[in-house]
Amino acid sequence: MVDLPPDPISMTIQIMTSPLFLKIAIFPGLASIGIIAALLTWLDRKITARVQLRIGPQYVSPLGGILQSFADLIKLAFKELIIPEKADRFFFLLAPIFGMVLGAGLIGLIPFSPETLISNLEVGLPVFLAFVTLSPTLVLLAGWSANSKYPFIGGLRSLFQQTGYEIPLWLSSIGVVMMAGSFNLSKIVQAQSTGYVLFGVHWWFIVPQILGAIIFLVTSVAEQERIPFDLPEAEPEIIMGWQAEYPGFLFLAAQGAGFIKLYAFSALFTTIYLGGYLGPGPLPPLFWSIFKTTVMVVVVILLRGAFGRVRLDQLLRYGWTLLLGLAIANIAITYFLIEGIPAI
Amino acid sequence: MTDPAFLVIAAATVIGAILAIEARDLVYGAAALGITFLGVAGLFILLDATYVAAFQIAVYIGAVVVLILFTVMLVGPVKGEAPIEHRRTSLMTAILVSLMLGIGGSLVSSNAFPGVDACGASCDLQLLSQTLLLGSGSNGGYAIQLELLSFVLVAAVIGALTLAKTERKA
Amino acid sequence: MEPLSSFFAVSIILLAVGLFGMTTKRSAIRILFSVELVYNAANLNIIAFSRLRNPPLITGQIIVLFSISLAAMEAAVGLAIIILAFRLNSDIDLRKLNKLKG
Amino acid sequence: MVAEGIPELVYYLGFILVNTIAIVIVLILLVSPRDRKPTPEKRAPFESGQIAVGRGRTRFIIQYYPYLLMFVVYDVVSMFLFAWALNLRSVGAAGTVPIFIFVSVLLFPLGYALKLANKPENW
Repeated sequence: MVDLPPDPISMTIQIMTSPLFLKIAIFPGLASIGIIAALLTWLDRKITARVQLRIGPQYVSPLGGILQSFADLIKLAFKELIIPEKADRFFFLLAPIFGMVLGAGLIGLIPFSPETLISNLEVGLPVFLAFVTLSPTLVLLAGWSANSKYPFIGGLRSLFQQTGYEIPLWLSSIGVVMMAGSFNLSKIVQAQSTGYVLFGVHWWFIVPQILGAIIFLVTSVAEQERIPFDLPEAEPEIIMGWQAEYPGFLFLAAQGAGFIKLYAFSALFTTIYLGGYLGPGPLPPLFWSIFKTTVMVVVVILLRGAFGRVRLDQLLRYGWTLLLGLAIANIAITYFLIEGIPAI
Repeated sequence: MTDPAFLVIAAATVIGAILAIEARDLVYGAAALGITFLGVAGLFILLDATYVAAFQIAVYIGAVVVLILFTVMLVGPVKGEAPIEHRRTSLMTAILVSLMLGIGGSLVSSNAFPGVDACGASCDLQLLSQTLLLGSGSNGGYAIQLELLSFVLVAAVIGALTLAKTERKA
Repeated sequence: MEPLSSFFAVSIILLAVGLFGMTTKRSAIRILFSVELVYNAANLNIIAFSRLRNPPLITGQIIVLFSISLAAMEAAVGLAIIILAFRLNSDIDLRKLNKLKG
Repeated sequence: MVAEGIPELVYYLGFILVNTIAIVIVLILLVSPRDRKPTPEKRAPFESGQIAVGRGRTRFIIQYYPYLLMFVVYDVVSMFLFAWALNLRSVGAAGTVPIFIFVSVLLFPLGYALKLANKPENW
């Protein structure tokens, strides 16, 4: 018997409709990441405008200019790509693209529902945080490659800021690992349905880990370089910092990477503190995870309207004294919550 | 049968190592070194040591590569390294390297070591911290070594800080 | 699955490249790169040998955790020395750092 | 039979690979027409609209170098803490004491680093 050669068209259809391919290509994978980054750009501009008593984008489409960022995308894509003289072309082009890939890679670890996840790694949380550690390297290389003064200052600021706030971020998420007893993000969500009991009710980890959650939120805003921690791209001081020399599409890539990071950190906060896809009522799990992620995104955007910018020395001193001390205190509190206070 | 994942990761590791030594610009060298570290982390994963791989990514690529890049950028462009002068050194190195490669080749060709079986539940992550802190069986754990490590870290950091700061002229 | 000898081969190549760099390069940073490569070769070898038994020896993984920590600190001290040398000599070519020579 | 978690990892690496390819293709498709012979004025660095003077990679910040060193140390510390936290319930107090000593010993260099970094005349 001779094996028939597989029909290429039917095989393609079979691959294209397989659940894994759909997940990678549509949700939570590529297509949704691109669209969500564009929508978050619009949401960011709109909410900030409302906070500052402005209107914000309104002309493109009847729905409050919701298509504004797509119009910007087309505009920026057709701008001329000017690479400055003496710039290091390889790293100049690579850094924003790789930043986007890194952000999208973070999304691949988040469980949006029991089925809607790309990878269920047993070491999910450390891998997420280890990937976040790569981003100061990229920003430093981007600032260095432009061979211009303001981008280089921005890159160095970003290096000190992101490395300094990395440590409280890790230490605050250790509290979650202690309560859940697992690194796997799906198992952490599951642990919240049967986890911490107070007054006869199961609580999400934000209740026993409230201190850790606050530290996590503050440090994740610093990792995303948003106001009040946007020193590496401070517009009035160093004119967008490490992004100053980027032309057209590369600027879009650098900005988009920032918004993908906002999305990924909000989704991670939802997953480890707010019970992920768990929720009351008959609504599907996917609804709950998207709803909570949106709430977190709005909270982070509102911070931008509410605060000013700190100085670099203040930022680093707060990070290495106050936040680090609180994170260690949080670990101690969590230890006593789990093990009980030892009798002396 | 060679695993294609292994081939890709091993090739990236070796090419990164060669570039790290031979790239003209030190910044490129540091980036290539980062690729080597990432490749070694991938090989750890293929050997079922996932936590060690995460440790490698966090410490080597997150911290060491950043520190190296910082120093390279501080030092600035090096004025072109002079070629090797001592013929004896290069000859010695060539002999050494070819010897190593010969051993490596014979290792691969002979099936001295069997393929690794997947370890399943015995590669449990929990086992790692259990063994690290409490030990297993006759082994008493690594608590003493952990404390010694902390003293080494303290000594190294204070030494590095004292070296790098400038003395104010009185 | 991949035979362990392939992993040993990668480790040996890393070691050879590292030794080559250490003996032939003059820039201090380049030599530091070589040292890191040799560290990585050793770590890879330890992990591969710990897989020789089934179930694997977890001790091998723990030794590598310590080894990585020590390598990180070695890099920190080495880079501090390089910064100092650059301040004093404005050069990091090891053959020009000969002020102690009588 | 492969170990649990390995196929997941292959999916994940595949996902990152697909991402890279997709973003690069989008970039190539969208990349705009280039000026073949840009004038020197066009290629000059922007530098907030002023004429660039001197080398581009100056203005180095070294005052916060101690924080960078502390990052290396605390990276190691937090990875060991992760290993401890994973298995807290079975390790118990006997395993917590060494970790506690480990962390508290490493608070001393942090104090020294803070003291150095807050004095600009040291750098």
